[in-house]
Amino acid sequence: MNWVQLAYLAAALCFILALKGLSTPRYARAGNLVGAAGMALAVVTAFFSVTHNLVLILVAVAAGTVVGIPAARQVKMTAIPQMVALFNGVGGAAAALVALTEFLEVADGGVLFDVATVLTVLIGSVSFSGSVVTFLKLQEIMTTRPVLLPAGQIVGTAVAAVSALLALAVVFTGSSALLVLLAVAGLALGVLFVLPVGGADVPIAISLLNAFTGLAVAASGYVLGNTLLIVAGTLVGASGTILTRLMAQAMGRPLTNILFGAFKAAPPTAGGGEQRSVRAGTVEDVAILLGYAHSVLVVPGYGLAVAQAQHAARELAQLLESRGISVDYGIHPVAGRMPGHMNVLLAEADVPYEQLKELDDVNPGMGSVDVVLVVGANDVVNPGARDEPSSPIYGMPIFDVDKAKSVVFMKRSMRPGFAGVDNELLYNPKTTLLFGDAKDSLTKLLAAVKSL
Amino acid sequence: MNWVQLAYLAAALCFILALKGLSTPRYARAGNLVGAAGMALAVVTAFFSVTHNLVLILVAVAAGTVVGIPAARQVKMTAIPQMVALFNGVGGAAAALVALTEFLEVADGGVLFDVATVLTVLIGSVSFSGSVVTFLKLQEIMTTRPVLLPAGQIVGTAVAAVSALLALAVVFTGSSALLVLLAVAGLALGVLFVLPVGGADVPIAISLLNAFTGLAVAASGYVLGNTLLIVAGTLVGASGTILTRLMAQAMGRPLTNILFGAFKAAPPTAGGGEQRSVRAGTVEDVAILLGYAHSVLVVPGYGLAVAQAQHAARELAQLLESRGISVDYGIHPVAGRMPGHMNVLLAEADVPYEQLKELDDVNPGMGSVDVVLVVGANDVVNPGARDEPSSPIYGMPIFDVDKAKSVVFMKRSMRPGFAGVDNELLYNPKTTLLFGDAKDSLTKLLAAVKSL
Amino acid sequence: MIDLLTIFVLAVFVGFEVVSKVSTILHTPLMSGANAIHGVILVGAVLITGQAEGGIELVLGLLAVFLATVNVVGGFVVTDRMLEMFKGHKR
Amino acid sequence: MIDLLTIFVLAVFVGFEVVSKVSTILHTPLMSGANAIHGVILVGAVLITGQAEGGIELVLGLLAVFLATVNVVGGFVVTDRMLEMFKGHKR
Amino acid sequence: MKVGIPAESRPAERRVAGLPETVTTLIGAGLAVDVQSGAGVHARASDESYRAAGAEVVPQHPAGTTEVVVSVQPLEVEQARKLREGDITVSFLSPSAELDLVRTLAERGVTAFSLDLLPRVTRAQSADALSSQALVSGYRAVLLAAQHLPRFLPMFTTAAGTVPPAKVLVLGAGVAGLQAIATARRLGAVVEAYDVRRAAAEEVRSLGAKFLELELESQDGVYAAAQSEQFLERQRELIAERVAQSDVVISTAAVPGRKAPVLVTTDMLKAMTPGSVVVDLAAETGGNVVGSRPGEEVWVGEVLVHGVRNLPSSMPVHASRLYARNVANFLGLMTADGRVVPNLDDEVLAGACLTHAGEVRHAPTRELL
Amino acid sequence: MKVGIPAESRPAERRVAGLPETVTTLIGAGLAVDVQSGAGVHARASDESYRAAGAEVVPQHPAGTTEVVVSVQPLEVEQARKLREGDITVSFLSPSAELDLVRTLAERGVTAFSLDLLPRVTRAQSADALSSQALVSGYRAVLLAAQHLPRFLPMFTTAAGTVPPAKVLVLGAGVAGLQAIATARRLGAVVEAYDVRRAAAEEVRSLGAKFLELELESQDGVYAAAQSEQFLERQRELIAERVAQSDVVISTAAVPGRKAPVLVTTDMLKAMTPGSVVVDLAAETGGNVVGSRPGEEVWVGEVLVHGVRNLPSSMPVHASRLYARNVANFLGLMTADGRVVPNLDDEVLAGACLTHAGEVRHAPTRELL
Ligand SMILES: NC(=O)c1ccc[n+]([C@@H]2O[C@H](COP(=O)([O-])OP(=O)(O)OC[C@H]3O[C@@H](n4cnc5c(N)ncnc54)[C@H](OP(=O)(O)O)[C@@H]3O)[C@@H](O)[C@H]2O)c1
Ligand SMILES: NC(=O)c1ccc[n+]([C@@H]2O[C@H](COP(=O)([O-])OP(=O)(O)OC[C@H]3O[C@@H](n4cnc5c(N)ncnc54)[C@H](OP(=O)(O)O)[C@@H]3O)[C@@H](O)[C@H]2O)c1
Ligand SMILES: NC(=O)c1ccc[n+]([C@@H]2O[C@H](COP(=O)([O-])OP(=O)(O)OC[C@H]3O[C@@H](n4cnc5c(N)ncnc54)[C@H](O)[C@@H]3O)[C@@H](O)[C@H]2O)c1
Ligand SMILES: NC(=O)c1ccc[n+]([C@@H]2O[C@H](COP(=O)([O-])OP(=O)(O)OC[C@H]3O[C@@H](n4cnc5c(N)ncnc54)[C@H](O)[C@@H]3O)[C@@H](O)[C@H]2O)c1
Repeated sequence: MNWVQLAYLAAALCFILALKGLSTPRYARAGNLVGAAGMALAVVTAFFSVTHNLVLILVAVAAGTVVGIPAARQVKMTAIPQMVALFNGVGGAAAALVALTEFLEVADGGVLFDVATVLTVLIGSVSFSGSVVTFLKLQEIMTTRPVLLPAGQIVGTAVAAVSALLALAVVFTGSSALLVLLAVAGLALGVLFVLPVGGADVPIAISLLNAFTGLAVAASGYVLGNTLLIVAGTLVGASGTILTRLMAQAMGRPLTNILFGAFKAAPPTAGGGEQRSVRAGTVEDVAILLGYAHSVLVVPGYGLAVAQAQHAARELAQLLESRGISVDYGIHPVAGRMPGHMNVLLAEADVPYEQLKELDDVNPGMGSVDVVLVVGANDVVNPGARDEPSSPIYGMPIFDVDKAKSVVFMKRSMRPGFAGVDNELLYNPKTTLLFGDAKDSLTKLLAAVKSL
Repeated sequence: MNWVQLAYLAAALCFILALKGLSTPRYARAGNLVGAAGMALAVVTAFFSVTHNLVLILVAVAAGTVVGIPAARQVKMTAIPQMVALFNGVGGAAAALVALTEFLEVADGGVLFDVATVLTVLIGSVSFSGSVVTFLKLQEIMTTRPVLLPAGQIVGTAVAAVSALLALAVVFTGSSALLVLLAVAGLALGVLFVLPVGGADVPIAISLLNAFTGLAVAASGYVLGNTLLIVAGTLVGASGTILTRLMAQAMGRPLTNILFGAFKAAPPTAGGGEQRSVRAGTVEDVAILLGYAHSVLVVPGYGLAVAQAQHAARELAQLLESRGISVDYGIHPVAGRMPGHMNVLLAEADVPYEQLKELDDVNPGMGSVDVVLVVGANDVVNPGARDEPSSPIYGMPIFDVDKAKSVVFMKRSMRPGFAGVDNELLYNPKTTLLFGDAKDSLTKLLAAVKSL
Repeated sequence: MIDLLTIFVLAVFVGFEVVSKVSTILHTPLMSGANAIHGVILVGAVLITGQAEGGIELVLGLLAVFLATVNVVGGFVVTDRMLEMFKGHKR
Repeated sequence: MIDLLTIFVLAVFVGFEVVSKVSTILHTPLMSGANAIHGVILVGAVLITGQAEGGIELVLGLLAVFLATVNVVGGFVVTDRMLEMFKGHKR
Repeated sequence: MKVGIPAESRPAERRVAGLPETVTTLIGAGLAVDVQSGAGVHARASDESYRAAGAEVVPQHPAGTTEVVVSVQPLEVEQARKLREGDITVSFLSPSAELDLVRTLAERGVTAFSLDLLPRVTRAQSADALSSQALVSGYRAVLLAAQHLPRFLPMFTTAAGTVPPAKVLVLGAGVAGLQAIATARRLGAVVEAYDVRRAAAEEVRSLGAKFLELELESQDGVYAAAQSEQFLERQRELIAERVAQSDVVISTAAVPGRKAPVLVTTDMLKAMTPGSVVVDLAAETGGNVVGSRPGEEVWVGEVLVHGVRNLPSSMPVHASRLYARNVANFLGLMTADGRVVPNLDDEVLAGACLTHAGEVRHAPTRELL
Repeated sequence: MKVGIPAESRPAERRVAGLPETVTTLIGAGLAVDVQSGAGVHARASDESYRAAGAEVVPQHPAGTTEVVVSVQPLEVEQARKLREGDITVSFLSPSAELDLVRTLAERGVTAFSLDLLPRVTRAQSADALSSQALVSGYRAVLLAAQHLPRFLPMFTTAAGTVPPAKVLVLGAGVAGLQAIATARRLGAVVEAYDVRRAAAEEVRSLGAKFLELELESQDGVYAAAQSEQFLERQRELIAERVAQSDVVISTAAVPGRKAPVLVTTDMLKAMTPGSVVVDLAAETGGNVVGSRPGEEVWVGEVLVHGVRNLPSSMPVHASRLYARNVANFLGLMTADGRVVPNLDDEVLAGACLTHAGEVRHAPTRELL
C-alpha cells in the first residue's frame, strides 16, 4: 500500500514540474512530457487497486484513447481552443460521475464527505455544460456573439439559488436522487454562465472552467481520500485561477468584471478600425515571436523619429543578433519627413551602415523573413501603393512586408500616416499590432526578449 | 482542538508570505513583520495546550526575550552576521533539546519516531556547535583563517562514521544515553565542519547551518506530530538550501565544492591588488545600491570609450532618472585620450548637455552624492593626485569621489590607468568593484535595476 | 483532515508560484497542459470502477473512465502539438 | 505518514519557488528572516515543557524554551534592523 | 527618341542634368542620349564615362538636335529658339524670373516642364528635385556656417577649460531646414527651430531639436500664408529673442511662388554675439534676413551674413547625382516603348508642365506675361 | 610685475595669447597686464573688454615695457631686441625655424619658454597648448575637407537614390588625428585610421573608427622613430591600398623635432576617385603628402591636396580661448605673490625653457646653432 502512495506522490511531483516547465518557452515541451509521464505512473498505479471489472475498465480506457488521440491529432491549429474546451468539459463530467458513483457506493461518509461530493458534482457539471457551450460557440455551431437572455440575470440567480438549496438538501438527507437533480441544476448553471460571453472573452471563460474542473477534481480527492487527486486538482485550480487573471489582464479586461456576471459584449481591444478587426498583441507575444525567429527586418518610419526610438531600436536589434538572429533595417527612400531622415537617426544610434538595406536588397527575399518589425512606419509598407490603382499613393515602391511570415506593427493608434490613407496591412491576419509609443514599446520588448 | 490546528495553519501561511516578502526589496520589511505575527499566533496557540509548568515556561520565555532583544538591538551593523549565526545556533540547540526531551517522555514511538528524533538531535547539535564556531570566527575571538587540522579529513570522516553508528544504535536500542552521546558527536561534527572555512566563506556556512536547523525543526515536527513545525522547518530548510546555493554562486564558489568538505582557503575574488583586499560586488548589489540612491554621479573615462559603452551608460542613467533619482555626469578635463573625448561620446549617445558637470560644479557637493559610478575612469578619480605629493600625477585636479557616500568602480582588472599609478580608491571600504567590460556591466546593471 | 487542508493550502501556493510569471504566448498551452493534468480524475474513476459491484455504479464508473481518458490523452497530445513551435530553435 | 511526506514535499517546493529569484543584497536579510522562522521550534518547546512532569525533562524543556525564544525574538529584531535601508524610499 | 544633356552655361552652375548612370537608365528605357562635351566636368563625369554608358558625346548644345533636352538651369533664350515644335524640355525653370524664355518656349510650341512646379504628391517624390536639392542646401548651409564661425559647434571639456556648444537657430523647417537641423546636431550644436507649419513642430522634435512655439496659434495649412498683424508681432518678438541668443542662424523660410518672408532684421543681427554667422538660404528669393544679398558675404556690425546663391552647385557630384536621378525618374513617368509621350491628364505631369502646344499652362505665370 | 599681450604681427595669425577672462585670472594672481590695442580683434575681444577686465590698453608692442611677454607666434627679432635681461617670454617658439630669434633671446639674457617644448606629463596638461591647438586643427581639418568635397560625408537613402557614406582615412592618430576621426564620424563618414603608436589602435577604436593594422608589428614606444625597411614597405602598401579607397584623407603624422614622415605619394593620389580631397596637417613640417605646400591648394590630377598652414587661426575665438588659458595656467605654475619667478628645477618649466640667463637650454636647438 505504501508504495502506491509513494507512486502517487511521485506523480504529483511530476505535475508540479510539468506546470513549471509549461511556464517557460524553453522547457514547455519537456514539461508536458513530464506531466504525461506522471499521469502514466498514476494510472498504472491505480490499476493495482482494481479488484473488479478490470477488463471492462481497460476497454473503457481503450475507447477513450481511440477517441481522444485522433481528435487531438487531427484538429486544425485554429480549432484547438474549442478542443481544449471539450477535453476540459469531459474531465469535469468525469469528476462529477466519480463523486456520484462513490456517493452511491458509500453508505454514510459523514458531513465533510457529503460536502465534498456535492461540490464535486456541482462544479463538475457546471464545467461540463459550460465547456460544451464554449465549444459550440468557438466552432460557430452557435453564434459567437454574447447571448443575453431576457431576464438572464434573474434566471441565473434563481438557478444558482436552487443549486445551493439542493446542495444543502443532499448534505442533510443524503439522497442520491437529489444529487442527480443537483447535477442537472449544475448543467443549467454552466450554460447560463457561458451564454453571455462574447467571442473574444471565450478563452478566458475556458480557462476559468478549467480551474473549476481542477477544483472539482480536488474535491473528489476528498471524497475518495486520495491525496494525488487533491494535490493535482488543487494545482490546476490555483494555477488556472492565476492564469485566468493573467489572460484577462493581457486582454485588458479586469477579472472581477468577468467573475461577476459581466460577461457582456465588449468592443474589440483596438480603437478605430471601423467594423474590421485587428489583432493587438502584448509585448510578451511579440518578444516570443522575435526571440524564436531566424531573421528579422526592422522597418523604421516617421514614428521612430517622433518617439526618438532610434537607440532603443538598435539595442533590440543587437540583443536579437546576440541570440543568433539575423537583423536588418529596411530603409525606405521616403521614410520620415525629410530625405535621409532615417539615416540621420540610425547613424546617431550607431547602427552599422552594412545593416541598412534598400528596397531592392530586401523585397526579393521577403518571403523568408520571419518577422518584420514596423517601427512607426506606415505609408512605406502600405500594400495599397502596389495593389490599388485608385490609391493616392499608388505607384510608390514599398517594402512588401505583407509577403513576410509575420508582421509586427508598432504605432500608437489606428490613425493613418502622412498620406492619410488606410493601410490594409493592419487588418492582415499575419499582423500583430503593438500599440503605444514606439520607444516605450521597444524598451519593454527589450526587457521581455531578455527574460525569454 | 481543531481551531488550534487552523491557527497553526495560519501561522504556516504567514511564514510562507514572510519568505516571499523577504525576497523582494519592496516587501522585505513587511514580510518580516508578517513572519513575526505568524510566530506570535503560533506561540500563543501553543500555550493553550500547556497543562503543566505554565509559570516556569513564561519565565523562560521572558528570560529569552530579555536576552534576545537587547542583543539584537545593540549589535553593531557590522557584527550582524555573527549575531545571526548565534541565533541560528541556539535554535538548533533548542530543536535538539526538544527531540531529546520528547524521547525521554515518550516510551516507544516506533521506528519513524526514532529516526526523526535521531535526525533532529544530530542536525540540531551540528548546527549549534557549527554556529558557535562561526560566531567565534567572525567576532575574531579565534582566527578567521581556515583552520586545517592535521589529518582533518580523517578525523572528520571518523566522527561522521561514529555518529552514524550511534544513530543506528539509538534507533535499534532506544537508549537515551546513546542519544546524548549522539548529541556530543554532533557537536564535534559541527566544529569539524566549520573549522576549515575561511573568512569570506563563513556567511555561506552560516546559511547552510541555517538550512540545517530548518531541517532539524522539520524533523522535530515529525517527532511531535506537529504539522506547523514540519511546514515551517521544511520551508526554512528548502529556502535556506537554495539561498546557500545563490550565495555561493554570487561569490563564484560552486556549492558542490563547499558541500564536499572543500571549505579550503580560497584567495579573495579579485586578481592582483597585492596583499590588500578589495571588495568586488555583483551586478545585483550595485543595482540595489543604485536603485535606492537619491543622487548618482557617473564619472566616465577612457574605459567607457574603449568599451563603447556610451549608449549603455545613457540608458542606465535614464532608467535611474525615471525612478526619480537625480543623475549627473562628471566630465573631467582630461578624461579619455584626447581633449573632449567624453563630449564626443556622450553627444553621440544624446546625453543632454545640461547633465554634463565639471569639476567645480560637482566637487563642492560631493559629500551628498549617494553613489558615484566610475565607468572606466581611473586617473581622474585618483585621490593620490590630491594627497600624495610624491605621485607623478600630483597636482592634477580630480573628482573627489572618495568623499561621496559610496563608489562603484567598473573596470576589467586591477591594472592602473594611463599614468600607470596605483589608485588608493580601489581599496577604499566605500568602494565596490564591478569587474568586466564596462558595456557588459552596464547592460547587466540595466536589466538588474529594471527588475528591482 | 487538517493534513489534507494543509496539503491543499500548500498546493495552492505551489500552483500560484509556479505559473505566476508565464508569458502571454504560453497562456493557451499552459491552460491546455493544466487541463490534461486534471484528467488525473481518471485515477479516481479507475479506483471506483475497480470496486464497483455492478449495476448503475459500474455503468457510471465506466463512463467516467472513458471521459477521463479522453481528457487525459487528448489533453497531452493537443498540448504537445501546440508546443511544436518551440521545438528545435537553438539560442 | 504519507500525508506528512506530501506536506514535506510541497513545502520544499514552496520554499524553493518563493526565494528562487532573490537579489544578492537580500541574501543576508532573507537568511536572517528564515533563521527567525525556524525559531518556531519554540512552539515545540512550549508543548513538551507544558506536558513535562518535572525532572530532567522539565529542565531540558525550559532550556529549549529559553533558547528558542532567543532565536525567535533576536531573529526578527535583527532582520528588521537590517531592512531599515529599504524603508521610506519611494520609487 | 533622343535625349540631350547640355553642359550648363549659366554662371557658377556646376551641376549636370544627367550622369553616366542615368544615361544607362534612359538607354535601358529605349531612348538615345546625346551629351555635350564637358557637361559632367564638375560632377567628375568624363566624356569617356558617358560614352562608356552608351551616350554620344557631341560638341554643341543639343537643343534642336534632340527631341528632349534636360538641364539644371533654364535654357538660354538663344538655345530655346533652336527647339522645334513638340520638343520637350525639363529643368528648373523659375518661370517668374524667366518670362522671356517662357514666351519663347510657348511661341515655339515646346512642351516645357519645370521641376519647381512638380506637385508634391507621393507618386512624384522620386522626381522631386526641389527636395533633393534642398537636402544638399541644408547640409551645405551648416558646413558653410561652421566654416565661417570663429568657434566650435560641439562642446568640449578639456584641460584648457570648457567650451560650450554653439547655439544654432534654424528658421523654416522644410526639407532644407530639417537637414540643417540634423547636420548641426550631428556636429554637436544645440539646435532650435521655428516654422509656421503646424506639423513642423513634431518634425523638428523628431530630429532631437527644440521647436520654438509661438504662444499664439497660426492658421493651419500646409504652407504658411500671410498672417495677422498680432501673429507677426509675436513672431518678431520670439525670433528677436532667440536670434540674440544664437551663434548661428540658418534661415530657409519660403513661400512657394512668392517672395520669402523677412524674419531677421538688422536690429536683431546687431544683438548677436560678435563673430556670429547667419546663412540665408532664401537670399535668392528676396531673403529672410534684411540686407542679405545672394552670393555675397555682408558684415552687419560684427555679424557675417552669408546670402546663399545656388548652394547645391558647391557639391556638384552628389547634387548632380540626385538631380539626374530625379530627371530620369521624371522622364520615366512619360516614357513608353522608347518614346517620351507626356500624358497631360496625369496630375504630376500636368502640374509640372509650364508650356505645351503654344500655351502657357501655369496660371500664375500666365498672369505675369 | 607686468604681463604684456601684443597684437600678433606674423601674417595670417588671428589668435591672441590673452583674453579678458585670462586677464582677470592674471590680475587675480597679483600681476598687472598691458594689452596692445587691437590685439583681440579677430578673437572678438575689444579693447574695452580688456579694459573692463582690468588691463591697460597700450598702443605699442609691450616688449621692453613689461617683464613678461606672452604671444602665440614667436616675437619678431626686432621686438626681442627690446627685451631686457631677466624678461620672460612665452609663445610657440618653433626654435628650429627661428634660430636668429633664439640667438637674440639668449644674448639678451631673456628667459624664453616655448610651449611646443612643454613636457607632456600629467601636471602640465592644463598648459599643453600643442594639444589644445591640435584639437582645433583636427576639427577644422574635417570641416575643410567636407567643404571642398563635391559629395556628402553622411549616407542618405532618398527618393532620388541612395548616397553611400564617404570614406575618410586619417593618418596619424595623435590629438589632431583623433579629433578628426571624431568629427568625421559625427558627420556620418566611415572612418579608418592608421598610426605607428601601439596604443593608438585602442584609442582609434574607442572613437568607433576602424584601425588599420599592419600585419608586421612596429617597435614599441610612445613616439614612432625610424623603422626598418620591411616595415616601411608594408606600411606603404597598406596606405596605398586604403588611400585609393578613400574619399578624404586627413594626414596628421608627425615626429616631434623632426620632419614629418612622407606617407602619401603622388601615385597614391592618382589612384583616388576624382574629386577626392586630401588635407595635410603636417604640411608646415614638411608634409605627409608628396607635393603638399603649406597654405596652398594643389590639384594632383583630379585630387585636391590642401596643405594646411596655421589651421587654428581659422577659428580665432575658441583657439585663442584655449591658448590663452594654457598660457595663464603656464604662468600660474611660476607665479607666487604677484611675481613670476620660474623655478627651473621644476621638470615642466625646465622642459619648456629654451633660453635662460644667456644660455640655450634646449639641446637640439643648441646643436643647430
Ligand atoms: N522622406 C521624405 O522626404 C518625406 C517628406 C515629406 C513627406 N514624406 C511622406 O511621409 C511618409 C513617410 O512614411 P512613414 O511610413 O515613414 O511614415 P507615416 O506613413 O507618416 O507613418 C508614421 C506612423 O508612425 C506612427 N507614429 C507616430 N508617432 C509615433 C510614436 N511616437 N510611436 C509609435 N508610432 C508613432 C503613426 O501612427 P500613430 O499616430 O497611430 O502612432 C504613423 O502611422 C510617406 O508618405 C512620405 O511620402 C516623406
Ligand atoms: N584627455 C586627454 O586629452 C588625454 C590625452 C592623453 C592622455 N590623457 C591621460 O589619460 C588619463 C585619462 O584618465 P581616465 O580616468 O579617463 O582613464 P585612465 O586613467 O586611463 O583609466 C581608464 C580605466 O578604464 C579601464 N578600462 C579600459 N577598458 C575598459 C573596458 N572595456 N571596460 C571597463 N573598463 C575599462 C581601465 O582599467 P582596466 O584595464 O582594469 O579595465 C583603466 O583603469 C589621464 O591620466 C590623462 O592624463 C588624457
Ligand atoms: N509629399 C511629399 O512628397 C513632399 C515632399 C517634399 C516636401 N513635402 C512637404 O512640403 C514641406 C515644405 O517643403 P519645402 O522644403 O519645399 O518648403 P519651402 O522651401 O517652400 O519652405 C521652407 C519652410 O519655410 C516655412 N515658412 C514659410 N513661411 C514662414 C515664416 N514666415 N516663418 C517661418 N517659416 C516659414 C514653410 O512652412 C516651410 O516649412 C515639407 O516640410 C514637407 O512636409 C512633401
Ligand atoms: N600625457 C598627456 O597629458 C598627453 C597630452 C597630449 C598628448 N599625449 C600623448 O602624445 C601623443 C601624441 O600627441 P600629438 O598629437 O602631439 O602627436 P604628434 O602631433 O607629434 O603626432 C601625431 C601622431 O602621428 C603619429 N605618427 C608619427 N609617425 C608616424 C608614421 N610614420 N605613420 C603614422 N603615424 C605616425 C604619432 O604616433 C602621433 O600619434 C598623444 O596621442 C597622447 O597619447 C599625452
